[in-house]
Amino acid sequence: MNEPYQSDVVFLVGFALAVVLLPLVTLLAFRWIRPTHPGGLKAQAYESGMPQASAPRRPFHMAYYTFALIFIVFDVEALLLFAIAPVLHDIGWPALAEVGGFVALVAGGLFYAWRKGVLVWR
Amino acid sequence: MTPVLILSGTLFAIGVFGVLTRRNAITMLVSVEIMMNAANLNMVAFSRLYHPELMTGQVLAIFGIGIAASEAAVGLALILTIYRRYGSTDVDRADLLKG
Amino acid sequence: MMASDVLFVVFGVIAAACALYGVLTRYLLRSIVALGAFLTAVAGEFYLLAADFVAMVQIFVYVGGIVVLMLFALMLSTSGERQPLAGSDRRGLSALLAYALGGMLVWASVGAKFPAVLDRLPASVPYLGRALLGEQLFAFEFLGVILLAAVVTALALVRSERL
Amino acid sequence: MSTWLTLGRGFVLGVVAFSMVGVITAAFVLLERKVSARIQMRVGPTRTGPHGLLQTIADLVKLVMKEDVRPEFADPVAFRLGPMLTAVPAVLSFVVIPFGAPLVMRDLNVGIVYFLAVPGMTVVGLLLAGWASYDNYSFLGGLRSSAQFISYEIPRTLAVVTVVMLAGSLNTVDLLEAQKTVPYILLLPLSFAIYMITTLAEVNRVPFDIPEAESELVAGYHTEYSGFRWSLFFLAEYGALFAAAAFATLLFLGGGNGPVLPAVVWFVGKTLVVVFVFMWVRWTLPRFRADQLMRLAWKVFLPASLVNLVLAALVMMAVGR
Repeated sequence: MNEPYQSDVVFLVGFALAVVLLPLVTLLAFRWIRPTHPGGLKAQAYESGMPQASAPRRPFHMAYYTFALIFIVFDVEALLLFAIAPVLHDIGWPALAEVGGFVALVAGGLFYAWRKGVLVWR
Repeated sequence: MTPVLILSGTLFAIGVFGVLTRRNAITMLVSVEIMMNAANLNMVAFSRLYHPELMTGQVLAIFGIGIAASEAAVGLALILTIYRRYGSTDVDRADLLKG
Repeated sequence: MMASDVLFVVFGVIAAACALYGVLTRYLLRSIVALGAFLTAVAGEFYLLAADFVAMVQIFVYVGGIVVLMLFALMLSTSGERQPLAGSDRRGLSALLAYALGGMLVWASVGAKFPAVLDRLPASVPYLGRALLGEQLFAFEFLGVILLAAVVTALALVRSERL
Repeated sequence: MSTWLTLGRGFVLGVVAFSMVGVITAAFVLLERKVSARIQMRVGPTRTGPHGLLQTIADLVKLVMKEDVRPEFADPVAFRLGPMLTAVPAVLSFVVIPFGAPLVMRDLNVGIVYFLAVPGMTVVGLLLAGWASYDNYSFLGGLRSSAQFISYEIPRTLAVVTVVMLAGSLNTVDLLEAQKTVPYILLLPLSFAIYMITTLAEVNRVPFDIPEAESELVAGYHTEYSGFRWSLFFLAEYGALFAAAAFATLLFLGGGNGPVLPAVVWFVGKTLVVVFVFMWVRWTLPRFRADQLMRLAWKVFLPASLVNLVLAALVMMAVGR
């Protein structure tokens, strides 16, 4: 029953298992060798020798979010293009027009963002 | 087929539970994503049954993921706006309409 | 039980556990990370259900995109520590409702009869492209419109605030 | 029981891939130090072993022997997850790299999308690491690196789309077949340029190494990490560097195709040349500012990659594959 897909997953699971376990095992194995003296000055955050001036994790610049926002839209677009790209040549010109329309729509979003001055990093 | 449906039903119920109990907008969004994934799971599963070569279910699942992306983008923008205005992402605090 | 069934159950249990943890935990950040794990498990289910491309879309867009977006939003808003749950009475009622809904869905699916799945399903990639350009063209173009609308709306929302 | 066999095969190859990344990291660190030394008219490490060849081995031993320090306010779960989530995807992407036509760990149908999707998870790791450390430098570094990563991901992906369009397949082995006669660098020079430059940003190399701008951010998201956890970030960085170079070889340089020598030699040779170019660039160019970096991504590379996509599609339709 649909052998290739399932054996792909089985393989990937085995692979991922190895890749996750190996660093964990190394980390545990060397616990017996490496020194462990928690606390003291080294438990403080490193800020170039100064005491921490302000707490991190404070609300930050909105620009990060706007970029992430545009990113996700293009992310979806690029993925759909991956589905279409292999057959584009075989279907021919009408397909190209359809894809062109789609790309133009999404590029419109970029154009809008550009005009609004969102793409300037401040 | 039945195991898939049981799984997706369970996941959907978990999502509903999350939306109903959590008051934080971001966790509510997490719950909504869980529900959408339950739906996508069903679509992909059904895609195999009727005319698998037409890929209807899979296209719908991709469509759903695209919608989820747009929804997350707009939803989070809303949440951030609410946060900037009320200083919290708790939806009960954003009660401007209650007067 | 075949190996693939075992894997299906394993992924299913992981997905359900992560979903439950994500919904119950009081740490916002862990809730989002649990969502990421949940999404990866669901991607595994997609792959098992012969939808390899959809699985990749799931990883690419959801884990690499939406989860990142949520993390950004979290880091831009709250300090992200603990947060209160709703009152306990509400919680009991919600649990009941969710149980009822889930039970109904499960009950409906146990009774249903379905045709058998083909032994050899078509490879998804070329057919998916053809479907998107042929039968499902509307969905494809409509998604473009939705994405455009999403960008415009979200940007308008974010920009309306004095930053 | 073929299933157990597949699982075991996956596990063994996972161990192989992880060891490979370890060896690659050790070798590349040394190479990087030697190359940078030559470019700056120095000699680089010479003391440990002949010509300093054992230097990274010594460094490695030192690293695993070091204490695993965690700041007291750090989030314990996220602090542990961060390095894992950066290192694991980098190794996972090795699955689909075809070192020779039959020599691929697993020939996935959607190998190219897999290669682009899986390293995307790294961003989550960076953000978590930066956030968990409870340190201003780490937090800023994590945010900046992830912002940079996602900004350059889009043009890079769109550049790869053109290759897929020409090859007509998402499978990495098919891609090798398609380039038997002409490597795609000749057909898609613009895609190649975009891919190479955005890849530099993706693997955090100068001129795009804002996340590690020592003068502003100390060490970025891994400021608070030490010992083996810190070396996981290092493994991720060099693993991703090798994987990205291997993919450049596969997508544009014809992969293992070449006369006389076996495919593996050609593939690794071409990959090493690409890696050398990356290092060369790193030690030649100055660093961009954060705002220049983002402007470049969104106002230059993204439009350029869109235009490139449309052009490539038109030409392909008019001329044929």
